[in-house]
Amino acid sequence: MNNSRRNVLKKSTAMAALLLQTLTQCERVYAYQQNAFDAKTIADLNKSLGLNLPLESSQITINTPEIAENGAVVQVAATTTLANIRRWIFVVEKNPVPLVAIFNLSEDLLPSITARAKFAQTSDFIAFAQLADGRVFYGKREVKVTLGGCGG
Amino acid sequence: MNMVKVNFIHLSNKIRPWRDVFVFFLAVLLIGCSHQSQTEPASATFISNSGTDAEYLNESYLKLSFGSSGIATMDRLKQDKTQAICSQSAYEATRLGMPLVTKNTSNSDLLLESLRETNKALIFTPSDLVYFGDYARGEAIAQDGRGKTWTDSVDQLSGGNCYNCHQLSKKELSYGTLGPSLYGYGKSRGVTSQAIYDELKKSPKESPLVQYTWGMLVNSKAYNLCTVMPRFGVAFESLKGFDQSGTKAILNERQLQDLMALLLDPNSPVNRE
Amino acid sequence: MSDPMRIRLQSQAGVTTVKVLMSHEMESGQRKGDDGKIVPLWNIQDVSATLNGKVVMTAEWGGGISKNPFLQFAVKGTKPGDKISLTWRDNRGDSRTDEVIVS
Amino acid sequence: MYPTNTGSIRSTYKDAVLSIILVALVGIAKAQSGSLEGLTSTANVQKSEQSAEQSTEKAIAQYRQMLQEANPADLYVIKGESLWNSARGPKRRSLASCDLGLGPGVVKGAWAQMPRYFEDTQRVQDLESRILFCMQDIQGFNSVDLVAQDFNTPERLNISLLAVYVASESEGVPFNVPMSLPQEKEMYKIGKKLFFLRAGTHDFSCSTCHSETGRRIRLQDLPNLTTQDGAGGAYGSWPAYRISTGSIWTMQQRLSDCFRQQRFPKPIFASPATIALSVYMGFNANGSEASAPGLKR
Repeated sequence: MNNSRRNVLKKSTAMAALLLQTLTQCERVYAYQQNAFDAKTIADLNKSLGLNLPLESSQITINTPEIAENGAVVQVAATTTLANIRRWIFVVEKNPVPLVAIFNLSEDLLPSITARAKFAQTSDFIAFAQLADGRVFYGKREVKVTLGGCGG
Repeated sequence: MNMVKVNFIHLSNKIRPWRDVFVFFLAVLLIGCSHQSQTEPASATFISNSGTDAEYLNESYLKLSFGSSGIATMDRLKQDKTQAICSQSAYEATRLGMPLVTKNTSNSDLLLESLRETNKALIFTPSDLVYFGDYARGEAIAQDGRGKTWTDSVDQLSGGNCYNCHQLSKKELSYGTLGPSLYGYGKSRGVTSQAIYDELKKSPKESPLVQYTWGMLVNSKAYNLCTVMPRFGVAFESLKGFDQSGTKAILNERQLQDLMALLLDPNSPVNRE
Repeated sequence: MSDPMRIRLQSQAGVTTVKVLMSHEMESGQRKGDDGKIVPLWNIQDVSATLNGKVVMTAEWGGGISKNPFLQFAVKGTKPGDKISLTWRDNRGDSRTDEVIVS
Repeated sequence: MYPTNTGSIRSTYKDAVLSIILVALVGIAKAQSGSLEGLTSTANVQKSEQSAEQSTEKAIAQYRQMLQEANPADLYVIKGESLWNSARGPKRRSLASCDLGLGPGVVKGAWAQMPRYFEDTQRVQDLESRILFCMQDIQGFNSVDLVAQDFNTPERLNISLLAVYVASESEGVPFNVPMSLPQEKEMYKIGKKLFFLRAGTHDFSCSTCHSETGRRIRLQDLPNLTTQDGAGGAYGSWPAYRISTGSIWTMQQRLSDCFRQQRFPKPIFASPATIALSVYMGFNANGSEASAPGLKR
């Protein structure tokens, strides 16, 4: 247990360093993590992003609609009172590609991000928050996707 | 799609062959307007076929504005008497708008009664007196809102559109409110056990509930002449006296039986918690 | 080639809220077209925001972001006259940059 | 069984006569279904349904409100504005001199007074048919070809972009659709008649869904287009961005798809019937503020 936690920390710190490097070098901003967007499950996604054992946190607030009348556009927002967040990872659990977006935040940003995601079906929306020290927490909320219109 | 190519745009200060046609057309409309007849045209006429009376939305106007597309042909705009009388009464009932032309009200109770009878006569009895099918299939039909539009094909089975207007189960949140809730339809009408349901299946002719439910599905207009609910079991074009080769009702017999099961089977989502 | 973004700013006490709409199809790579074939993935992959030339946010997006994407974030320590710039680049190599001035 | 129009009867002479018809209709319905309705005890069921319904509606309202903050339609308004000012068509001219009713080149507030009668074409025109006219007259486009095309062809999509731009320039302006000329009155009457025309395989008319307040189809609220509020909110919010198609739909396209689902034949683009319906809705909306571009499911 301790061992694995240390590993996580090590990995995460390494990643935080990488992230900082990215943020300071404009030219190298585009380092698209294709394998994370290839992941079909949360487990695979966490593996590819190095997010082992994230903990659910009440300090993360998710703002999503309870019901979406069209899954094509659902506004999703996350904010947190956790200090020093450096990264938001937005995930729609039941989508064929669960990873929706990764946002890397500098210290100049408030810890809130709003975006709009596609929901293939009723699913949890999960927002992972990665802190400067590498720790990862998450919050989640279900969005029910309904059928609208005349169905014709 | 065999739409007519029509020019609705008229250039000023140029030679415009269309303009003359249009001015004539407009004149026709205006004449139609100024001569507001005080007498009702032939009863149950909403669209005039005289082609001159704009007040009665003449057929040539519709021909100028609509075109056959796929299975949705211009024949669809020809009304049967039920459609015509119900168009007229709704038209006259609106509060907002322009002053209404006073109508001769020869649409007597007798006429309404006879139209209702006409519709009642179209309620058929299912073959071998089988009124009930499978509620799971019924649920799928209730969810399905497709069929009969210009983007649908002629041999495609139509859906029932039920959830568009009715609540039917607890689980489906996306339901309309144009019609009353049908959640608990069978249960609240006494079909509380499999035994009672089996009894209905055994002697459907003796059950007013079965006869009424079947009748509403096949031809709702037999009960409430101007209800917004379609006549699901009636190939009603035949009423209108023009050829409709291959015309089918919205739902076939088996689909109607499946909807009966959806409404009355105690195990269906309609009658479960 | 690419259509302009629509960027709206709201500033209060040195914090500027940035609301961006981007014009993009965002094909998920999951959808079947009219011909029954899968419409290939076509999405914005990278987004970055700068304040007076300094990167304040970067993002990586997949096909799960909705068509005509919306993004909102808030930058601290802004003052009138500051320049906020946004850039996106998609998987076909198209890109677009638009900038606005904090008022 | 079903709601009828009894709620809207006034005690004028003609309506009194009409009420006889309606009472007869309701009476027939009651006589037929009354005994079976007696079997029901739905009061409790209905109470719990109501609260479930309310919470669903609240959740949907929340969903919509979140999206309303930033309407993708704005992206298309920008495109439409640049199209309006671009030299295009065989004559390589812009639409800057197009007269939308308030004089050549006046876009601001013009849509709030449309449809209206135009002297130069001697007909009542709605937003799209007027744009079509300007495209032919000023830019040299062939309107007959454009009418025959689908909504999704490039130049027809351009008409939608132009329409959403023009409409957006009336945002917040109260509708004042003119109704003084005989041609305008005529179109109103025809539009109203069409609105109530029940036909087709399903017996549907526009009024089937749009003549009562507070109803919905599936989860969509249905505007009552016979009232100022209903017509103002609905007519006044198209052209709109449709989430389901990810594109701008104009009122012409909205009407076309309504007719499709009504199981009617296909309305011809910019045809007299479609304009007449817009006259009916537009005049009913008078006094309400234009809110286009809207955001729709």
